[in-house]
Formats: sequence, structure tokens, C-alpha cells
Amino acid sequence: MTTRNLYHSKPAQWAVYGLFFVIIALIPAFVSDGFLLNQFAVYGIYGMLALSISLCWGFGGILNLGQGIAFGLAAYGMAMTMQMQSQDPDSNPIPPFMLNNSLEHLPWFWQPFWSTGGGILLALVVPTLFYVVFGTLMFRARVSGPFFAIMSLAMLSAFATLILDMQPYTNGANGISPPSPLSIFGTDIDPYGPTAYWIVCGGLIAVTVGAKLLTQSKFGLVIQALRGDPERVRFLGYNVALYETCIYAISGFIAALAGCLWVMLIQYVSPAQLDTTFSIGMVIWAGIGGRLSLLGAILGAFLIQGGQSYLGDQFLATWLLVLGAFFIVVVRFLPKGLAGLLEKVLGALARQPGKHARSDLPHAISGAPAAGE
Amino acid sequence: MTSLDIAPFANALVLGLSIASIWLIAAIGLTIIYGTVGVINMAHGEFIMLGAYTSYALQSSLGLPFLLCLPASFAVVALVGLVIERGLIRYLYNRPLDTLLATWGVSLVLMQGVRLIFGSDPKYIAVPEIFQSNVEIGFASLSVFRLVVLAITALIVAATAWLFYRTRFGMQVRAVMQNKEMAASFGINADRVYMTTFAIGAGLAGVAGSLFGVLAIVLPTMGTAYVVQAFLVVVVGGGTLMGSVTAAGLTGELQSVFAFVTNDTFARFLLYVLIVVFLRFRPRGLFAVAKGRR
Amino acid sequence: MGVLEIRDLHKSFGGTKVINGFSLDVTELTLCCLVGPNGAGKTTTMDLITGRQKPTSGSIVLRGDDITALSEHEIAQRGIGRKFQVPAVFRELSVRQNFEVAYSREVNPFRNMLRRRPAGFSAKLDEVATLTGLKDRLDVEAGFLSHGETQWLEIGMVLMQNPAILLLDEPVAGMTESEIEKTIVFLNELKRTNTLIVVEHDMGFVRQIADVVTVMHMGAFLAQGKLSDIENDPRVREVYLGEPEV
Amino acid sequence: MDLTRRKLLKQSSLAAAAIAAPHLWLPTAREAWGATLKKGEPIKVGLLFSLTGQLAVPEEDSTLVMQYAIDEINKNGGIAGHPIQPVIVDAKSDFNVYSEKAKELIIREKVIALFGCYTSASRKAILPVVMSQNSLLYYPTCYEGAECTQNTICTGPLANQHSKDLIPYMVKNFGKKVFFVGSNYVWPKESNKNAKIWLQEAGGELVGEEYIPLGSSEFGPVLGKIRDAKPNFIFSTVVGASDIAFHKQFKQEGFKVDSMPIASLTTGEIETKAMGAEFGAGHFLSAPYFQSLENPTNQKFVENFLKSKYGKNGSTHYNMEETYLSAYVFKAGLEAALKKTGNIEEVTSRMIRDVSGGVRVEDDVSPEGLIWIDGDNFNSWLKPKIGQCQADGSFKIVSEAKEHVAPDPYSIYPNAGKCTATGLVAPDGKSRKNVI
Repeated sequence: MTTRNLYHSKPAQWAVYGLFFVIIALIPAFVSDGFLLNQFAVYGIYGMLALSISLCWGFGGILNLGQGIAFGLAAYGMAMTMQMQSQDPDSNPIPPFMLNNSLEHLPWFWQPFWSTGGGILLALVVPTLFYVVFGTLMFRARVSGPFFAIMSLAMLSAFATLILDMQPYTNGANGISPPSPLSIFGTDIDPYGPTAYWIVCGGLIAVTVGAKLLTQSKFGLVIQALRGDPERVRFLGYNVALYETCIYAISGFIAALAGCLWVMLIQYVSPAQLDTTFSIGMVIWAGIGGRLSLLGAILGAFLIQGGQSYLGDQFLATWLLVLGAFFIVVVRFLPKGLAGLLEKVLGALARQPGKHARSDLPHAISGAPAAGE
Repeated sequence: MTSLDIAPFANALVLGLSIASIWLIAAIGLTIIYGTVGVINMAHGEFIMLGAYTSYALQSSLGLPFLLCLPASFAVVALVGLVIERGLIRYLYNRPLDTLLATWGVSLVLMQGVRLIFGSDPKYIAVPEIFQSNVEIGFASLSVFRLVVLAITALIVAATAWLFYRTRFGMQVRAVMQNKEMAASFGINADRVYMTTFAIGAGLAGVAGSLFGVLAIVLPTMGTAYVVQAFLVVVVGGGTLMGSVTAAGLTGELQSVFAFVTNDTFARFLLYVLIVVFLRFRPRGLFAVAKGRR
Repeated sequence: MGVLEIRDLHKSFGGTKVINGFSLDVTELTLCCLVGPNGAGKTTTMDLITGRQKPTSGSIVLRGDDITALSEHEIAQRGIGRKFQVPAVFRELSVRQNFEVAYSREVNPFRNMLRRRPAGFSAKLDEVATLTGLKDRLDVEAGFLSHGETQWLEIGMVLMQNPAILLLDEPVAGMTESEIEKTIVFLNELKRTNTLIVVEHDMGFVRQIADVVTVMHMGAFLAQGKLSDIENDPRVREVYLGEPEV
Repeated sequence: MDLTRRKLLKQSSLAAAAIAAPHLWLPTAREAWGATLKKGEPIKVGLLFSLTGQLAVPEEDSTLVMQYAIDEINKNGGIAGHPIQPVIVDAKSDFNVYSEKAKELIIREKVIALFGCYTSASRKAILPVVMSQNSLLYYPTCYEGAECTQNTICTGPLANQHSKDLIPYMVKNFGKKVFFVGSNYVWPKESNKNAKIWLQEAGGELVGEEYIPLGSSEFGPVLGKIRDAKPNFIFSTVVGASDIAFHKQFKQEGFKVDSMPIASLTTGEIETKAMGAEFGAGHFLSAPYFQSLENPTNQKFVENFLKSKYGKNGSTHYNMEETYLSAYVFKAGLEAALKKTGNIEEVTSRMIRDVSGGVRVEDDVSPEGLIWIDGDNFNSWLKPKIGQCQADGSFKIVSEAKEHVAPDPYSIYPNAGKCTATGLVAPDGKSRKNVI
């Protein structure tokens, strides 16, 4: 085992993850600029989204181009929760935009959002439930691969259209901007302060650890198996549709959490959060970072969004051109993304002469990517 | 609309036919590319956009008449498709999800490239005055240009059907679709078949683009407006020519009728939901491409 | 009374009848070879037993339970394992992981989220890895195995599943002579603890493993018995052995 | 100022510090809100428009005309001797980027004011940060109203001003029956609510109302309904690419502009140029500004702008002019603030806003003629004009309001209350800040 690729060593992986967690947790110690802190927190949310894509696409082989559904629906739930915090049941019972749309009562489905806890709970549960229903429908019918990708895209369009059309309840294209920050237990969470950053950071660490453990469980193994050959898995006695629905819904739940936190930071939601470009963007983050590596996907999001913010202004008009070309190169030459590149490099190092290269077993070195990473 | 007047409803049906022809011509290139090569081409919308810009550029710089712009757009976009197929797609044939993503990258590059060259302000394609009127067919009324689109769509469907079912090339295509290895042993070059099909599919998108540029507007982002519909036509149809014709007909009529009864936005939502439900029962579409079994 | 009973099975695709009133009883702890000319419906029968396709009519009964309407995974859970004609393994996973997935005592996704290695796995892995000769190859990615090894891996996976009945579709296709020898020994060992149905063309191979041979023709039952009896059956000679094979 | 809020913020970050770490190396509450100006240094303002993507079509022009206006002000001595320094960012037509860039400009660049946004959605996306940092947004275009914040100033027409003259004019000249067509979002619906009031007053009749998806270019079904309803004219609030598709299909489907013209709130010089003048000719537009306005200030503005390095697109447009005005409204506001304190270092964003009530941009500066900022709701008093598109794509002014029309963001929602300088005062007398 001396020549095993370090990339596949579980202790090494956990060490790298731990280091990453320490670094992101320490950022507020060095950054006091409210703008930067808020921006980094937003990147953390993009990281969560990339991770959710990595789970269902990288590990489960389910290419989901409609992750904006969970993100967007949850964001609407959170925005309404925060909006209702600024309303008063007696003197000011409905949000201004509803008043302007000639509503006299708060519609029943927004009623639970009077309660902060209830609102956040619904923001998380409703999108996840939708994923369960839609996933069950699609996976039972064995819609898979590109067909599923297109259907998720169509569903995303359908939701965006519906939200636009339901203007009295959603404020249509203008979206909802709650006038004040989220308040929990009587404390305002300043979107530009360290508290908000730490909430996001804690969320990111929690979902990353959870996802990592999940991929290392038996469930994770079955998911990776069905990515390659769902039929074989079926004949081994596993209910493939149920497994696919599970991983799809889990990834949806993570995206929903990201949506909630995002609104906490941005205080705004609109149908643009259900734009196809945004959802496909998530896939690009994960693809470039490495869809088979959770951390790779997260860093992919940081890299691309950071590039968009900081390089974008220099390139201005050519940014999308550069991004598109970069993505093409990654798909063509590095299907496992930048993490896959690292895997190759470490693999090559492990094969260095003098270390008992096991020439009879080249496969052992170039390695099983599947064991979690 | 509570009146029992049949005319507006009949008009909606005629209009549905026109919408269907627009969706079909947008989808036809996608159909043959998916049906033959098995590639979900996310850059299809940008091929449409390129077609529109080709017509615009030829018209504004060389003064080419509109009807000549159509074949020219076909040629130019087919060439672009050819280059993309040779340079990228052919390396990804056994990775269907990756082709989907790579072509998305291509679409970003094309969109931004066109924006850099032509700017992001809208452009305009001129058509002969004769296309700028409408005709009354009994109770229904339709613009001449919509009829032109309908006719060109019918022509293209016929030509494509002829090409794929009546010619030697079509036979080769079907042989490759059935069994690539077997076809190769008969001396059919699958590589060349794929290349040609991809180029033709791209070229057809170019023709569609020239027509859409007249109907609406020429913008770098114009392709995205058509591409989801085109995908749905292909998915519902199952990737065959007949499937796409039927699917476009059905969805176009449904859109028109729903829009007549409710409004355009809600009609679109209803249609998408119906398609999801439909796929629950026919996951491979109306007329599926035969796929080899294990 | 057999462990698996197939009653008057019919299956047609479009207008073509592929299985036409086929019936079969499989006795516990025997190895039954399913033979017949190409297009006799052997693989389709396998598909119908494992739920991959649904019969037009007829029933399949496993230990008294009708399993005809069940889906693939439910049938697999009841103890029918299947090895495909073209070996189907998880090429991106290591051999060990392939075995791990195949060890499907627990199929509930939620319980599987909480555990890594179920009880009894190590012992079973050891046993199957030894049996299939893959003990040294456990950490190899399955995509890198030789064709013969892949066949063995898939057989091993079916064993990990611990099925009451094993369905093997041409298990020695593409194997070398020595590998075939090994398989023969192995199958003869296996039939002491399991019931097996094997689809095979190679009559030499059949001769060395079969307890019972069932001949299919045009989607129907033609004859059943010991190989020697079958070989002497004039009907069989006519449709099958009468052809160049013997 | 808002001390309780600041204290709250301080507490929350301190609480977080206590939870997370024993040390106090953590940043506590940020320094004072809003930007301040320094003597002898340029006045930093942010230009938050999209230079790439779909929204670049109108917004790139906005950036150019803002730069032109700033150059012009600086050439004439700046504001109280201080030059204005624009910080230009690209919002990339992406609402996430609008929000991010607004934060960057306000928190990091510490600009004293933001000029930006075209769509209401992008305005809503940045308002939370503008309000929480007590900054100042100049929103230079038409919008629906129904908003009462203490941090914005708008130089475009509100829904209650925009169509006030257009509807009676059309009813008088073409007939009573009108069909409303709009893009499916907030502004068209709000505009139509106002238009219905004018329509009722003018004795007109609404024979249909349709909304089509934003960005859609399929007008077949809508034109079919219009054909059946046989209106005398169409009132359109269709925007962007859809608007161009609408005008083209209108002609292609055989509708005649003479018997059924489109009266629009958005189809101006640039849109007409994009669709081809043949499709725009004969239709009507209501706007406070047209390139063809015949007054010396406008003629000078058009001439100087078009020959400057910013005038590359070859036309001026109501949206550009409203943006141009916002620079002068800012200048007037800052001068008023200086008059009040005498010390430029004491001027804050919020102070500029509070003293901007009533500031005027006079005839000799404003191409559309005198405008002034309302002291309650901080929108503009202006005169909407009606133009008819000619065969060459220019507009002929056919009517101009005699009096300035007062902006009222809540004109159709009297129950919501009245917008005042300090907040929205509900009928029960309660006042609420920053109602959006």
C-alpha cells in the first residue's frame, strides 16, 4: 500500500477538509471590511450550491440543470419570512407589494410565514418535498441522463414563469426585498457583519461534513454504482428510483438551505434566481472544480465567482468568452475537473521510481476515484 | 370570451399551426443531431442566433436579398457546426452528459463572440414588402410571413425526410444508428456520417435563425428564447423526425389554445407541466429512437 | 414441486410471439441448463424471471409466491440473482467496492446512509474473493480487469447477493480454456448450496455441469431430462442437435 | 441619526464575538455609515449600470450620458470647486451582480451617491443595501411608484404622470375602444391601473388586457385577440426586445397604423431605430423628452452630446435625458447641502437627499424644460409630451402638458397612505420608513 495515491487516502482527505474549514473560519479575523465579508459569505453559498450539484451529478450521475428550483423557492420562503418580520399583524398586516396588487388579506399559503421558525422550516421543507415528488415521478419512469437534464431545465422554466405570473403573491419580476435584516431571537443579523458570515460558514462546514460522510457510507457507494450501471444495481436488489430520489432530494435540501442563507445576506429574491443561466452556472462551478470531489466543487465555485468579480472587470466583455472556453477545455481534457488534475499529479508522484512501482497493477495507482473522492 | 362564436377559436387553431411550425423549424436541426448523433446540443440556440446574424450581415454589407440569405445562413452555420464537431464534439461521443456541458460552453463563447463583433444592440433584417401583409382564409387571418415560415418548414421537413429515408446517405445514417460496428464492416464511415449530420443540423438552425430574425429581433441572446421549446419538442417527440413533427404540432396547438383561454404566461406553465406528466408515462417520447439492448 | 415454477408464459413484442406457452419447474439444489437454438427465447425467459420484462400472460412462482408482477429489485431481494451475458460490473469502482455494493442484505437507503460496512461483510468478502480468485485484486478498479476476471467478478457479485437461485447467462463466453475448467469446478461446487439456471451454447460445457437440461424451441418447452436422454430425443435432434453442433 | 440601529448592530457582532472566540480581535461594528467628502478631494459617485448582457442596450447609453454630464459639470468648475469622480462598474445584466456591485460602491468605495439601474427588479435588488447603509440612489428612469424610501431620488416619470395626457389624447383622436398590451411584470400592470383611471375620465372603454412573458417574441395569440376585440387604438407597455417583435408582427399581421395605432410608454428613438422606422412610423409615445424637442437647451444638448466621445450611438432618448438630469439634480442637492452646513466634510448622502426636496433643474440646463424634485416623495415634477413617430424614425411632438404634473407614488392606493420625506404615513397616522 505504500504506493497508493495520496489523493485517495481518507486521512489525507479529511486533513485537507479540516484545513479548509479552519481557513474559512478564520477569515473574519483578517477581514474587517463589511463588503468583503459579505462577499465571502456569498461565495460560501455558491460553494454549497456547487457541492449540492457534485452530490447528485458527480456522485449520483443525475445531471440537474434545475437546481435553481430549490434555491429559488427557498429564497422566496426566506424573503417572505423576513418581510413578515417587518410587518405587524394588527396595524400593517400585509406586505406593501400585495397591497399594491389589490390583495386585502394575506393569502393562506403565506400565513405560516408570520412565524420566523415556521417560515424557515417551510422554506426548507417545501422545495425538498417538491424534489421528492418530481424525482419520484421522473426516476420511477426511468427518465435519466440528458432527458432528465432537459426536464429539470423545463421545470425550472415553468417555476420561473409561474412566479412571474403570480404577481399578487410574489411581486412578479420585481421580486421581494425585505426592508430590514433577518432578526433571530431579537437580534438583527447584520448581513455585513461577522455573525452572518459565521452562520454561512457553519452551514457550509456542516453540509460538507454531512455530504462527505454520506458519500463514504454504503448509501454513497450504491449511488456511485448506479451512476455507472443502474440496471446492475437494480438486479442486486436495490430500489434504484428510491436511491436516486433520495440523493436528488438531499441535494435539493442543501440548495434550499443555500437559498435561505443567501436571502439573509442579500435581502432580496426575484425570478432571476430561477434563471437557467444561474442553474447551469452551478454545474459549471462543479464541473470545473471537479464533480467527483466535494471540496473541488466548492473551490470551483470560489474560483469562478471570484474570477467573475475580480477578473471580470478587467476583461469586461471577454469574461464570458474566457469562461466558456475554459469550461470547454475542462470538459474536453479534464472530465474530473481541477480536482481530477490533482489526482493525476499525485498519482504520477506515487509512481516515482524507487518506491516499488507495482507495474503489474497500474490500476491500483491510477486509482479508484469512487471511494468518496 | 364567453360567446359561442367559433371563429376566434378556429383562428387560435390556425395560429397554433403557425406556432407549431416555428417551434418545429427551431427543433428540426436539434432533432436530427440528437436522433443520429445522440448529442444534446445546448449551443443550438446560438446556432439559430448565428443564422440570424449571418443574414443580417450579408444583407447590410452586401445587400443580399432576403431569400438568398436563407441558403447562405445554412451554409455559414453548417460550416461553424462542422468546425465545432471536428474540433470538440467528436471527442465526446461516448460521454453524452459531457457533450451537453461542452456545448453549453460553446454557446457562451458564440454568444459573447457575436456580442463583441456586433454589439449588444438589436439588429433588424429587412424582408420584401410582399411579406408584410396578411391574408384572410375564410374566418382565419394569418400574416404572409407566417405562411412563408410554414411553407419553408414543410419544405425542410420534406427535404430532411427525403435525405434520411430515400438516399444512400440516409441509409448510411440509419445503419450507423442501428449498429456502428456492423456499419463500419460494410465500409460506412460513421465518423463522416456524424460530421455531416451535425453540420446539416447546425445549418438548419441557421435557416430558422434567419426567419426568426424577421419575426422578432436579432440579438446575441435571441437563441435562448427558442431553445427550451426546441428541446421540449425533441424530448416529447423522442428524437425522430416524425416524433418532432407530431410533438411540435401538439405543443404548438396546445400553447395557442391555452393562450386563447388563459394568457400567454400561464399557457406556457401549463404546457411545461403537461409535458412532465406526459414523460412520466412515455419517458422515451412519442416515437423513440431504437436503442440497442444489453 | 420445484423452487421456481414457470406456468404457461407468453410474451410478444408487437405481433411477434417470442415466448409461447413456456412452462418449467426448477428443483431445489440442481443445476438446470437452458439450451436451444438462437432465437429460442432463452434470454427473454431470463428477463421475464428477473422482472426486466413483463410477460403478456402466464405466471412465475417462487417458493409458492407469485412474483410475476414484482419489479426487478423486489425479485432480486427475494433471492434471484442474475449474471448478464455481457458482464455488467461497476467499472469505476474497485473490486472490493463492487462486492460491497453486491452485498445487499440491507437495501433501505436511509439505513444505508448511517452505516459503512454491514455485519458479516468481511467474512463473506473473504469467502467470495477466494472462491473467485480475486483476492489479490480487491483494490483494482474494475474497469482494468481482464475479460475473464470481469466474468468472475460478476459471478462473485451475484454470490455476494447470496441468492437462492442464480441465473447465469453464458457464463464462460470469452473465457480461456483454463478459466472454463475453473468455472466447471466452481459451478459443481456451487450447486451443492444453490439452485442454478444456466443458459449456454457450449454443449461440452453443459455436459460437465448440468443436472437437468431443458430445451427451448420457438419460445416453448421442447424437452427436459438428463443430457444423454436429450441427446437421444428425436425432436431435439431435429430442431437443435440435428444441426451442425453434434 | 439612527443610533438604536447602530447599537443593535454593535451588540449582535459583539454577541457573535463572545460565542466564537475569547479574543476581541474581531471587527466590531463598522465605522460610521455612509460616505463623507473631503476638502480638496474629488466627489466620488458610483455608476451602476450594465455594460454587458441584455440590459446593456439601454444601460450602456446611461453610463455614457452620465460620463458626459459629469465631464460637463467638471468643465464648468465642478461642484463648489470639487470635481466629480465617477466609479464605473459593470452589473453584467445580472441581479446578483447589481447587489454585489452596489455593496462594493457603497461600503468599499464609499461613494456619496449611486446613479443606476434601469429595471425595477435591479432597483429592488440594491435597495436593501442602499437603505441599510443610508446611502443615496438616483434612479433615472420611469417606474411604477408605490415605494416610499428615504434614500432615493427619481428623475423619470411615475406611472401617475406618464400616461395622464396620452390616454385622453388617443381617445379624442382615434376613438373610445382601447386594448392594453403589456409585458408580464409589475410596471406595465401598475401603469395600466393608472391608465384605466384616465380612460374612465376620458369616457373610453377597455376592450381587452393582455400580458405576455418578458422577452417573448410570439405575439400571434395576442394579436389574434386584438383582431377580435377591434379596438380603436392599442396602449402598450411592452418593453425591450418584445416591444420590437410586437411592432414588427403588428405590421406583418396586416394591422394598419392609421386605423389602430399603438400608444406606447417606451417605444422611443432607439427602439424605433432597432426595429426599422417603417415599423415604428405612425405610432405614438408619451415621454417627458424627445430628441426633436425644439428648445435651445435641447438643441445644444443633442449637438454637443452627439459630437462628444460619448455620443457614438447617434441619438438621444428619454431615458438618457432623465439620466443626464439626475447628475444636475445631484449637483443642485449637494450645493443645497453645502449652503446648509458650510463644510463639505459634514455632508452625508442622507443630508443631500433631505435637502433635495424642491431643488430645480432650470430651462437653461434641462433639455426637457424645467423640472423640480418633490419635497415629499422625491420624484420629479415634469411635463409629459406626446410624440408621433415619423417615417424617418424621428418624433413629431403633437401635444405637451400645459402644467407640470405632480408625482404621486401612491395615487391609486390612497389606503396605503401618503409618502412624506420621513416615511409613508398611513391613514391612521402611523409613519413607516423605507416602504418598498
